[in-house]
Amino acid sequence: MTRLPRWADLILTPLISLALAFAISAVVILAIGQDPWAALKTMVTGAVGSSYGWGYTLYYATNFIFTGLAVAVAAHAGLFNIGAEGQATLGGLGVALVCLALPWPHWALALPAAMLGGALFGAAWALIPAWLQAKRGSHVVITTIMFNFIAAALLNWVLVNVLRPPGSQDPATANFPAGTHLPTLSDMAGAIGVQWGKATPANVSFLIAIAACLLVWLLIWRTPLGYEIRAFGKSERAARYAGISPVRITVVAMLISGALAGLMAVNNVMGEAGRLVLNNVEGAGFIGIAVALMGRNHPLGIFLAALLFGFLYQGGAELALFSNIPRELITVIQALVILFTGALDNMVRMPLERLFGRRAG
Amino acid sequence: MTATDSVAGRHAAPETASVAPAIELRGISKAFGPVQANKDISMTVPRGTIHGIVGENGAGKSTLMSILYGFYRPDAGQILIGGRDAGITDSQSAIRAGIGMVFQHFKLVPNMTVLENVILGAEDSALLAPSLSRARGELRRLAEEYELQVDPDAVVETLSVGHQQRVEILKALYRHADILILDEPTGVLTPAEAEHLFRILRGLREQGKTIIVITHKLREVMEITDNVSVMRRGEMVATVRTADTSPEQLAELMVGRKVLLRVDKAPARPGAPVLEVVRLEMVDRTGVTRLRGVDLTVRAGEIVGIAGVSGNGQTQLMEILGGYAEPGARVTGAVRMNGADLPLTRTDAAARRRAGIGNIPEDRQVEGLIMDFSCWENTVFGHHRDPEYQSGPLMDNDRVRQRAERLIAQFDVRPANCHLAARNFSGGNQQKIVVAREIEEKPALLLVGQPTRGVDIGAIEFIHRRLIEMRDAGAAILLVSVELDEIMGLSDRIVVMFDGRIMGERQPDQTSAAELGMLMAGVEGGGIPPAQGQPRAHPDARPDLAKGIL
Amino acid sequence: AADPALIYDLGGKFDKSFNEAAYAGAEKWKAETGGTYKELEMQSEAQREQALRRLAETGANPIVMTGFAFAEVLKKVAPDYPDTRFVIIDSAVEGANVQSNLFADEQGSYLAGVMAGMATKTKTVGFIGGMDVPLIRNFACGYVQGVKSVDPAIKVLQNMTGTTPAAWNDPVKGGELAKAQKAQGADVIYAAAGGTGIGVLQAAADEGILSIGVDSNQNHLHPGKVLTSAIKRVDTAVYDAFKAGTEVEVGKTNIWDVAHDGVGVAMDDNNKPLVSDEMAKAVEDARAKIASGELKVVNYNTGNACPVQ
Amino acid sequence: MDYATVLQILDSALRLMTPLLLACLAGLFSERSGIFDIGLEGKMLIAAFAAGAAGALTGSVWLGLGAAVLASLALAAIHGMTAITFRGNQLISGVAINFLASGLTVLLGQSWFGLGGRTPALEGGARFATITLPGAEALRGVPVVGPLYAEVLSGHTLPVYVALALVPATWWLLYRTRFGLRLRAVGDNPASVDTAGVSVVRLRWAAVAITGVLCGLAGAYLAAGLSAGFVKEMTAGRGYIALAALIFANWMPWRALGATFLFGLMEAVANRYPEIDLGPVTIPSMFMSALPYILTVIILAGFIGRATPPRAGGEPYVKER
Ligand SMILES: Nc1ncnc2c1ncn2[C@@H]1O[C@H](COP(=O)(O)OP(=O)(O)OP(=O)(O)O)[C@@H](O)[C@H]1O
Ligand SMILES: Nc1ncnc2c1ncn2[C@@H]1O[C@H](COP(=O)(O)OP(=O)(O)OP(=O)(O)O)[C@@H](O)[C@H]1O
Ligand SMILES: [Mg+2]
Ligand SMILES: [Mg+2]
Repeated sequence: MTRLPRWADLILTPLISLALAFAISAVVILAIGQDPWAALKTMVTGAVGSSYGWGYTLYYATNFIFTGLAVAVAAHAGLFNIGAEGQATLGGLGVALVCLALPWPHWALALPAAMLGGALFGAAWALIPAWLQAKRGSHVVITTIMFNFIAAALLNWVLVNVLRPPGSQDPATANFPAGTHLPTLSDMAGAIGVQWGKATPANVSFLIAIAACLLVWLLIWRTPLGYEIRAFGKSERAARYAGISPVRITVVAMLISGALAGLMAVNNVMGEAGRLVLNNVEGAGFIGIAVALMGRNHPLGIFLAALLFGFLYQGGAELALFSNIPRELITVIQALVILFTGALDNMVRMPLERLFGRRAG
Repeated sequence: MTATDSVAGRHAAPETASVAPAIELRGISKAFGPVQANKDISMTVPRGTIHGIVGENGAGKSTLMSILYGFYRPDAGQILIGGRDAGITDSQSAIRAGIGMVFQHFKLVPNMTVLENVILGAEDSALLAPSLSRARGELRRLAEEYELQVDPDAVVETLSVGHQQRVEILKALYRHADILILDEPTGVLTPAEAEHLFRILRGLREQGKTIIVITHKLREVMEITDNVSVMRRGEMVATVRTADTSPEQLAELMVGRKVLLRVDKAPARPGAPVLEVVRLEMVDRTGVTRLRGVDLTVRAGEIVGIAGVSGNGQTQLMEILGGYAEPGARVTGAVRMNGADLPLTRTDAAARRRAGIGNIPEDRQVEGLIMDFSCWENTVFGHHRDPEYQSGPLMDNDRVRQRAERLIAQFDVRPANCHLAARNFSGGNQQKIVVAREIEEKPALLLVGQPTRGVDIGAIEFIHRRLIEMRDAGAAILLVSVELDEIMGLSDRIVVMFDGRIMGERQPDQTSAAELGMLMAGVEGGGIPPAQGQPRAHPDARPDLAKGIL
Repeated sequence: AADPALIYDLGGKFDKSFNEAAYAGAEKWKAETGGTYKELEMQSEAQREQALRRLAETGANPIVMTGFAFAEVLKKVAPDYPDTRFVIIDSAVEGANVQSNLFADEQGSYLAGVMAGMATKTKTVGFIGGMDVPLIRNFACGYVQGVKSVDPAIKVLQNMTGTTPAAWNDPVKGGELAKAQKAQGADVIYAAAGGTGIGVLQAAADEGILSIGVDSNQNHLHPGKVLTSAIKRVDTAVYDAFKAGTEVEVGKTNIWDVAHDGVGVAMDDNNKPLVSDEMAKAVEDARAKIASGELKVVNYNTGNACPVQ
Repeated sequence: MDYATVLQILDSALRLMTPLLLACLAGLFSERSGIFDIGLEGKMLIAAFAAGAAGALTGSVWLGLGAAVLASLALAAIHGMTAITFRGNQLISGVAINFLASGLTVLLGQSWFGLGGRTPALEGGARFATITLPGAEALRGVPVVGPLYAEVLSGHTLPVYVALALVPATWWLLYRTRFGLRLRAVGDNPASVDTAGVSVVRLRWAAVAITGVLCGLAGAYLAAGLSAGFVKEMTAGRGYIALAALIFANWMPWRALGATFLFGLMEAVANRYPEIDLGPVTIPSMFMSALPYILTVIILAGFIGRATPPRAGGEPYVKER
């Protein structure tokens, strides 16, 4: 088989796939009688045309970095974790419990504790599917889907029956104490004397997400555990031969994956809402799949892809605000991006290989 | 004058028969991406003959036959059946042209019955019932005519490989095949089963059918074929009459140079027992008993060879010793390493490595290597947790790479580029990477499974020499191979396994392939004394080959 | 002048119910004044804050939002935009630039209960709520009080559709619940369930029993088969706010009760054949008594419990 | 619990089972051919939308059904293209299809009807009519069996009966016909089919197409049978439940009936008893609504029976690497 040059494999293929996805999205916009060019302009100015737009774009991107990393770590172990959604949901619960447990004096104290809470709960939610996959061979794809539903029901029950303040109509927790409020990126810019944005939810979690990218990169490509995860992901038989326990790697990889998904809650629950509401994950777990696919499971790729999806999300919100195009357009674009970059990869790759093959010889 | 030159110009059909040849291939070429599997191949097979095809692994034999069967489409070339262009574009048209093929890896649906497998694709009508009853009668007839008995209602996965092969042959005959292609049919058979197969093939030839057999075993070629074609690196280098050639000449043709068909080694000087296996039993997760009380000792400085048809428990034995038995299996008995008991439950291949057990696995591509990892990453596979490759919590990749480069040079791995992914090396070089890794760790006990499967003769020589060197340096080596010749050439002691039991132990210089073959088939005590051998003039009676590696 | 803005809650603009009533109010203002307004539909809980901020940023004023779920977010956002006026419906939020609107849902439901109690022949009526929250329990509670005022022996079957916002939008489940209640003998079913209620009304019409709509006048959905609708003048609230524009009164809470025509039951041509004179009179009596304070309908939220079941 | 309640629950279970059963059988065809399909949800959703839209525009349930089947087939074609033609990842393709349906239905619905993704309510001929089975009224009086026949079996819409009839039909097709033999073979070992001279690609396309048709019917039933019109996300996870039922059923038709009936029954019971009061504890409604998912996990854990999927399932058939 003609192997594509590395750059073509890593950059050209996803870019062409992306272009195809956007081209078809434009057709969809035309089909509903709208102007794709105007839509694009709205999205671009809304998402990256102002510090306000950036604030939201980066906020969404932070969510997607966490879930994208979560999906990627599992993917390196050959596990398709569709459950980042549920794990992030539970992570939210963990963060909320930590934030509500104590009258935190300062966010710098609350943040590590909340991170731990979110990561633990997210990991715990990944544990059962992981264990079932490792021990009983239950397909992790199906079990994690089921666990998404169960997580939604569980959160619902907790919010309605346990954490809802008396008299409140809202299935939501009380507001977190002031000591848990994370500094936003604009606060931080302000602290170093730069006027940047205001009242946007992008917060210090964005830096944590970047750190997570770095750590995941180290984990996967520089540690023995990462070596084992990748080896197991390529061949379970070979892993066993090498003394890599499939049970251990499946469980560990899913725990790390779940923990990363759970960490997302630091951004959306602690950093943005300041309380735990229903459906706070907003599908970020599913977007994580697309992000990981587009980013080729590499932290740098994930970071870039998360920015793209953050842009789509924020641009989509602006679109809903300033045009007659419903927000669901974004769902369609996401679907097309997932389809072309993830599933129809070969459609782009095959002709490219032929092209490069001809050039090579 | 090279061997190739000596047979050049013999491409012409060995017999100029008045009737058109059954098969004529003209200028067949086929590339898989950059791999040119077949290059401008022409070949003629006269009607009613058995035609052998030999060649090293990867020479393109299977590809050529798959093209004949319409499974692959050739990039160029023409296929004539009975003198006419048969228009073979897919398997459907090949079947219509009267061609049947038994693939190296059977193409059966494991959870369907024999009957269903036979009619698949050759049903008479949209409803199954009539086809099934017709096939039942037809199978009965074929069974009687060709000694092809098999229970039509048995589910295929419950059949032995020998019977599965019969199903494949029946499939072809049911479709009225006049031309039958068999790809390495004896690799998985006991000598007795192989003998049975040859009887069937001769019977088919009597009926005027044309048969092509791909094989690696030169003695089989000598035994049953009328003509033989030799392939090398995608090209057809010669077609000769079997009666006019010899195994040595065929080997030369295959490799392109003279080959040494024997292993030179000094007598062993066994020391203290390193590995002791006591009454080892194993029941796998599906409840099948795989090992039935295996007793075995391997001493320092000796090579113990385990002969046996694959599937008789050797794999399970090696996996248990290596610490990676299939999860869910029940293992009892004892395994001692230098006198200390090794745990049998909660096994862990890493712990076994730390205990000094090295392991060259049976299947390098599925077990021994991660095909997508670079060569250098593969050179620490299984040893990646050794403290010497760590720096702090991270892996010391520079160090691993330096070591990999040294190993590549030492073991002559080609291409000498440690950054290439394992899958980009040929089979022989992949095996060298595994051997280098395991030998380099200087284990006290080395488990070796099928070390030369799919490896060319040059590499075989190299690997064999390394194993003997290790033995001479005092390592204990347990060798599993389905190649009797390899077992006989390398081992200091030979044990034969059948159905999870040790059938007996023999000294290599006091036994024969025939005797081992009987033991491998489960005949207690080996039956025939070595001196008598097989009644027919069997190639293994020749001393050079009995100790050889082909 | 700045355009007003309207944000709908999760059920969506066209839920034929609560949100649609708000939409109707805005459209009425638009038709009368020829003005334009911005509108936004919520897709998820987490978007609320962004929606509020974005609208405030773009200078919309006043910003009207439907649904109690905005309360918490509004508390946070309102102080950041002191020049913008916010109007929230179905919740009370304190703030110098916030106007709150509460509806006496229990009173409208009481009237609907009176009609149901009089219309039932099987002495069994049903209630199907949307999401299980105190707001909806208040609807149920008022309804039960009304039914029991006719005859304490009448049985009231109660089901909630769910506990997530999806419960506002599940007509299939609504239909099945209605069929289940019918099988248990109910012949009048009150649906306070947003979009889910459409399924309830549909199933009731299919099964040949009566239903009661909610929030908007839903009598026309199945003429002659919807007994009445417990309407809630969200449209008026929105209309008033839009009309007042940037001068909308803030720092106060409007109570929309029977006395202020904030809640009531819908009487029109569609349900005329179903409403006997006697029934009409009973409803009118109850209405008057509640308005005058003579009859006190218990609000579920005051004690977090309902006096009758 | 009295008999009338039991009947009512069974009646409701039968209705709620129908979309699950249709989707489950749809998945059975695809997965038996070796193509995993987690896009059942999306296909059902777009079919429901098409049925709602076409039904509302034309007033004919048959045109609605036709549109539903076509829409579902279109998504099935995308899946076939990725899984068969371009040998892509079938799971990812399924995820994408679910997203696509979820977005497109609202996008198109909003632009055509302006009802926020909802379609106008279907009335009269735009909905499936209920069918009274012969003798239902006459037999009603017969004790025990009579009401069972008249109330539970009779009085459903066409898709319910079609779904029930499809169970034996699928069994027959799978185990008694040439097509079925080949379909089972191609899911377990496509190479066996290929070397037998039968086109793997054609077989798999046929299976994927059948999946499309059945999902179309399931979606149409949701919009024009169970309810009267399309509402966004109205499939509400039924595609996933159908998938779980398929695993539970071990990819066999009769067991699919059992599994989907069980899930239908659970939903019916949860509707009827949103909270189950067990004296000291009350099982909350959230638990009841999550029960199918919990049960699926338990089933998958092998406590009830180990599932063995078609061996070649999920893997593209690649001849030349
Ligand atoms: N499907 C395929 N895709 C890509 N390359 C292939 C494929 N099949 C065979 N090859 C390559 O073509 C070459 C010839 O392979 P082939 O299987 O014909 O050899 P062979 O002579 O039958 O070997 P063996 O003795 O191992 O059976 C090898 O290099 C092999 O790797
Ligand atoms: N399936 C494949 N895909 C891509 N490349 C392949 C494939 N199989 C073989 N090759 C390439 O083709 C070349 C020849 O491989 P092959 O296995 O035929 O070697 P070989 O002749 O058997 O050599 P050796 O004796 O070392 O085993 C190798 O360099 C390998 O990289
Ligand atoms: Mg071969
Ligand atoms: Mg080779």
